Amino acid sequence: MDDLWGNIDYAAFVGLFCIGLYVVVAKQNLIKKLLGLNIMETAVFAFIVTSGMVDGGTAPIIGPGATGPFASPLPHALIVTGIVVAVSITALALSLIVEIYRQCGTLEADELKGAE
Amino acid sequence: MSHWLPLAAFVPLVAGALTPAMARGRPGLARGWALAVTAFCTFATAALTRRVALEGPFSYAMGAWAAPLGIELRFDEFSAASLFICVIMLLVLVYSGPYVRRALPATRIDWYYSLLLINLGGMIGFVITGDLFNLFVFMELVAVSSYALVAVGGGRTAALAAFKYLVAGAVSSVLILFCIGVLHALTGSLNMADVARRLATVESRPPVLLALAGLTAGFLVKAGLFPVHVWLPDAHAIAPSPINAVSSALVVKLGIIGLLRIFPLFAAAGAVSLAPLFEALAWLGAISVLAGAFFALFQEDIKLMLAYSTISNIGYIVLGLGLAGELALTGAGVHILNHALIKATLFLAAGAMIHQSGHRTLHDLRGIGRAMPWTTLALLIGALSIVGLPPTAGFPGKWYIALGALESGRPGFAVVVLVGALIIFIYFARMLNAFYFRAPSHKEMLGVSEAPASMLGPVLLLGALCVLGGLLTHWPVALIAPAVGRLAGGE
Amino acid sequence: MKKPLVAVTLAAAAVPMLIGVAALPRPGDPTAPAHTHVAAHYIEAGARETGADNRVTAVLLNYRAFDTFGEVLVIFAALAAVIAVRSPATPGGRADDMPGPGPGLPISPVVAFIIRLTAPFIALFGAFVIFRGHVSPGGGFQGGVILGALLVLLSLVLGRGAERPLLAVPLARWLQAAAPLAFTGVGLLGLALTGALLGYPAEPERHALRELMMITLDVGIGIGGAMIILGLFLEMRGD
Amino acid sequence: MSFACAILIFVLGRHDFWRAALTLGASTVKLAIVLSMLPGSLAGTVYVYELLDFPPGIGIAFRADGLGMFFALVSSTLWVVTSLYAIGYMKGKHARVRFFGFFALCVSTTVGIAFAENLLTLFLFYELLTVCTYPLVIHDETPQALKAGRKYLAYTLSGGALILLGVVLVQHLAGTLTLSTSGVLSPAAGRPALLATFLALVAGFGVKAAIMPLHGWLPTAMVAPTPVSALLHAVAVVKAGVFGLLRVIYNIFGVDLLGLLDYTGWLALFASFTIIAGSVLALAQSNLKLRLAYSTVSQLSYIVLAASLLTPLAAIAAIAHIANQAFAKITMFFVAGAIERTTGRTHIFELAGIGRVMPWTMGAFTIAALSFIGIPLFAGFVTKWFLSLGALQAGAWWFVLLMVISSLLNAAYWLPILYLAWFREPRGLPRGVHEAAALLLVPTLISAAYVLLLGITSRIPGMPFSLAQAAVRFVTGI
Amino acid sequence: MSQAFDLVMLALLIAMALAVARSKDLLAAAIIFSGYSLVMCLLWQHRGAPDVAMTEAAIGAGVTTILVLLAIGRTRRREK
Repeated sequence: MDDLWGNIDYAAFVGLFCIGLYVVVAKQNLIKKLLGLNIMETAVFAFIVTSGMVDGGTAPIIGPGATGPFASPLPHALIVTGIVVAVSITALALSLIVEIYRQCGTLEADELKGAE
Repeated sequence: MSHWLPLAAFVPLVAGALTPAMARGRPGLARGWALAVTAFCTFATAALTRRVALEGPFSYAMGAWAAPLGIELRFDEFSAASLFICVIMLLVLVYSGPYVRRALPATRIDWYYSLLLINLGGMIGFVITGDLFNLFVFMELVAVSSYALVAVGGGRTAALAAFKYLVAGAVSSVLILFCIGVLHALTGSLNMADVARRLATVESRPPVLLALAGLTAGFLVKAGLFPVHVWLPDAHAIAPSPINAVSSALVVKLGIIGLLRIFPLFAAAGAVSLAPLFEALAWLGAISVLAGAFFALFQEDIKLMLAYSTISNIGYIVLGLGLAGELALTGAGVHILNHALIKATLFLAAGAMIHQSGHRTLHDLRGIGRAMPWTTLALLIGALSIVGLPPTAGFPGKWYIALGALESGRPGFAVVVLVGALIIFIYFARMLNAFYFRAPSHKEMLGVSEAPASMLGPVLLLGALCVLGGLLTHWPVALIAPAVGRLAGGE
Repeated sequence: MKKPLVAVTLAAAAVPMLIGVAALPRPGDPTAPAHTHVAAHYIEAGARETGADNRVTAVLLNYRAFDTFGEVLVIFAALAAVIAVRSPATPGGRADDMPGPGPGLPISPVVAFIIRLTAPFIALFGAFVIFRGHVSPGGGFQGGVILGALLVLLSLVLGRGAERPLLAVPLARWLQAAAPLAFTGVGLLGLALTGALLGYPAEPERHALRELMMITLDVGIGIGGAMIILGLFLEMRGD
Repeated sequence: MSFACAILIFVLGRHDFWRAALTLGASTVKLAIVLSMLPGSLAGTVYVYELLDFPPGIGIAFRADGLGMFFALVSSTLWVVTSLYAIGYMKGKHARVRFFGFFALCVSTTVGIAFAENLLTLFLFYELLTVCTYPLVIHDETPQALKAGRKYLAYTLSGGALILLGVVLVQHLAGTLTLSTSGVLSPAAGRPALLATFLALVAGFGVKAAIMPLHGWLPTAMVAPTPVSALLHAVAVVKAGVFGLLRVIYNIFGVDLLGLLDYTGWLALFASFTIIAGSVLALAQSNLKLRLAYSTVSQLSYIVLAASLLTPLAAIAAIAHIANQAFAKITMFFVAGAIERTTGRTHIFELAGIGRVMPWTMGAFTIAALSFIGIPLFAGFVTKWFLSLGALQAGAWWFVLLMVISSLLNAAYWLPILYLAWFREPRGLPRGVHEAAALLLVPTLISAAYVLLLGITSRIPGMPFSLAQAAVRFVTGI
Repeated sequence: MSQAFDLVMLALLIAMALAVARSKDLLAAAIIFSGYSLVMCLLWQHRGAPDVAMTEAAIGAGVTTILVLLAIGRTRRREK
């Protein structure tokens, strides 16, 4: 338990991840599911960014004369990429949602199952 | 350094991005362009495969940055799957010509080819990369283009099927990314070989276990194994037929190749043992073999039937991985390649039937064997292969997996392999019955004409490859033998 | 899904994850592997090896440029996907069968005025973010998104059709592919100069060239990003 | 060889004449090829031909040893005869291209089975045979035929799966699949594993060999056209099952190992039960073809029984009976088909006096029936004689008793037919019914002549019986 | 200060995520999600990741929200 308290940040992100997962699996509305997916994604991003944090560190922008410690740039670069991937998926999902609504007139997964 | 390696992934991706700009409103040009690019990739991957056969695995440092700093591309024996990917994609492109002309609005065709090329580039990148995060990026590239291609044909449920696929795929991707993050936090590296080395000294067990379990679960969802397969049947049955061939033959295999990539990471890790995981995989695979085949029995829609058979065959491969002996792994490896050929044959042939006749259930398609003899012949060969009748391509995989089950002293799994094959035989017998021996349900069925040459050609060629793939089994077996040895020896 | 199943799924996810992350190195611990291995090299030698003060940019455009290449294609694929899955425009007007409220977020005249007023400054800021990416926070993507947001805002303010000249299609499609094009140019140049795809010349006398190559990538990503964001927006709005 | 012919048939088959010529030509050429190999084979040469190295270590390879030669000879001889008959029988029926195409395929797979060098090749052709016969069984495409086809597939495919399991087990235990005279398995593998292998292989091949209780498909499959029934029962399918069993007993396990293991006692028990029960069931049938079918079930078990005795004399009986039963049974089927085609009658009670109208046809039937009963000078007697000797050699006197009972039962169900046909007045036959058409009659007579020949010439060297003896030498090394 | 600030931020994030999950009004959920993204930005900025924060502000809070709003505009606003 001490470990978990020491890593309370990580625990919080796991919490966010699970809230997102809950929305994805338990909510019927497709847009809601998508928001849940985004919550999961940001939770993971936050987790990875945090793993690059360093005590008393600053941003890894190291001009002449800057002094450390610096946060690790690698997770940051990954997450910039990750965010772009996430928005791509969101955009595609939204256009699918619009299509589904146009064809079926509803966005509730349980009603769609009947409409299939 | 051989530049074929990065270019094999780089070229189709750039070409995919340029397709809409170059070939705006000119479907013929878009197709020609895509064909040319894919032909280039086929050539490149063939050269690479030849090299790996002669010299063993080799690497390429992107941007000349040595391994842990930059991204390492690594072409090993399993990467030879890229050659199969290219060949099948080439045939799918040839086949797509007449298909999309009827099935898609003209304004979408260039985007369709663009997405296919991006899909191709993503798959090649996925199998050749030696870097965990790069693997994730290519996985997403494949995923985004696949989601879209599933829905590209339109139709009432296509968007819904694609959305389901997207949610399942995205959740698994997030999980995989999370685990990559855990591995990075543990080792500070993303290069696979480097991570494997550094994991050996990591002492705390729970995170390593978490990463292993999470990655495995994530890739199993991508592969469409039984309990987590729910997205697969719809996505594979509703999409346009050429896309079925790509997604069922190739895209789901990436989940398996992902597994093959991550196991070596943990092989040297002192903190975890892979044995319980393999045990679980064997059971999951066996269940999937039977469940997939069982569900397939009850499908009337020919494409749904094929989709469930994919679940069953993925089960075979996972079973082979789980048994983890040298023979079983050989079986799994060979089946990854051969199932791609078989499933592409089946989906393209079925697609040609649906395209020509406008019907898609077994009942409606009765008597089509007489109207489209060549297509049905190819379908027949594919069916015999998927059952695993020697000497077709489906046989060696099952043979080695069954031997592997005995080798590891678990004959029960060998029985599963055979029972699965038997069930598959039953539903393909149903299919052939309908095509050849039942009186047509629709009078006009006998007037249906054979598919146009550019659809028939790929179908027949793939049918021939199904037989050749079986006859020339020693070639892939010899090719992947070193990789299998490493994998089996590393436990 | 049934409630118990949801609970089981959540528990199956949460419990192992909590146990797992609890045993990770404490965040912020400078001796954690995440800081001592590759990252240390980036921080220590990054300026020498890439010329970028902003090490994130150094990683994005230099050490791991191939990831970034994949990333620009992902968002391009998203655009292609969105275009490919939308149903064809119905003749005689757009999406007549669409139930529900029409599109549009009504914008008050005051806001519109403010947007018009600030547009040049936003554009300047976006360009700044793109070009200064290697010495300060920012880079191609961030700047591109800012520009893209600006275009979106302008299209909202100026009304439908205002973006037409910009999207006078053949050109737009080339611009949407700007990022992969930039990568091709820079990548092949690197291949010619260093013998590795996406390599950068390291000799001191070629530092200017190296900087130019990175800025080219940034600009390409920026233009491509902005155009794709605009394209996504227009598609979603239903034009 | 006949594979190529099958393809030609599919391609050229639109023309009646070419199809007939091809079928006949190919069957004759094939017989000639097999015959040309005969002298060498008798002299002890073994022809080996490796087709390709399929999965590493296990090739698809052919080898013509004595037993294989024997089986190939029987089936290619019968192919010629059956082809001739089928051309006559199928005249004017539908889908003849498909029929003859698959017919040729069946025979080529049968020869493939005969010449298989290893168990995998054997299995491959065995499964192909299943696939090829399926279209023949359901040829009529009636719901009944389709149902029979389904049953046939269900049985044989389950059997095939079991065989594959056995093949995998053999590969695992022995490391090789090559058939050898002394067997490839050794006692070192342990009893449970050996038992599993034996069960899998025997049950698998037993399906096609129609050992009870695995015989269910056979009577149902009688809905097929008569040449197909002939093919199923006399030549290809059931004999393939029996042949597989012989291979398993002699070449995979080997006589010595089985002698150690005493599994064959159980097999013999099953076979004995089948002999009796099959005969009893045959008695109960009134449809001629069904009676023939149950008689087949019973007769096949002679072979299995003989093989499971594991003595040299019994082995001779087993192999010789492959030929004896094949020729006699095919004769009977030809007759049944000829009667059905000519008069439309299928039931035994309708056959009164038919011998007067169709003397030649019924004459052939009589020869075959007498052979089955085991009258000396006819082929069936030879089998029973050696089987009895073999049983005595094995010290199992009660099998001799079994033989006697079975002969009596045979007599009980064949003799009434003969009586009806010859000694009763024809009733209700339409006028103008005469002898069957020449194309139907000639093959019938040829095969009947063979039955006589097989019995009479059993002591003359160079004739089939001596070949069987040669085969035994090859197979068992005794 | 850092520790307290972090804890407040984390609590805020969880609260907002729960609000997104509970809200029946999709428009409200989308706006709250946008706020959630902005809080995430602040957290990252605070942890020495200005690049990521900037990207998230522009894309996560900006573009994503706008796209979701457009989609809601073309479908329906309330969840059943």
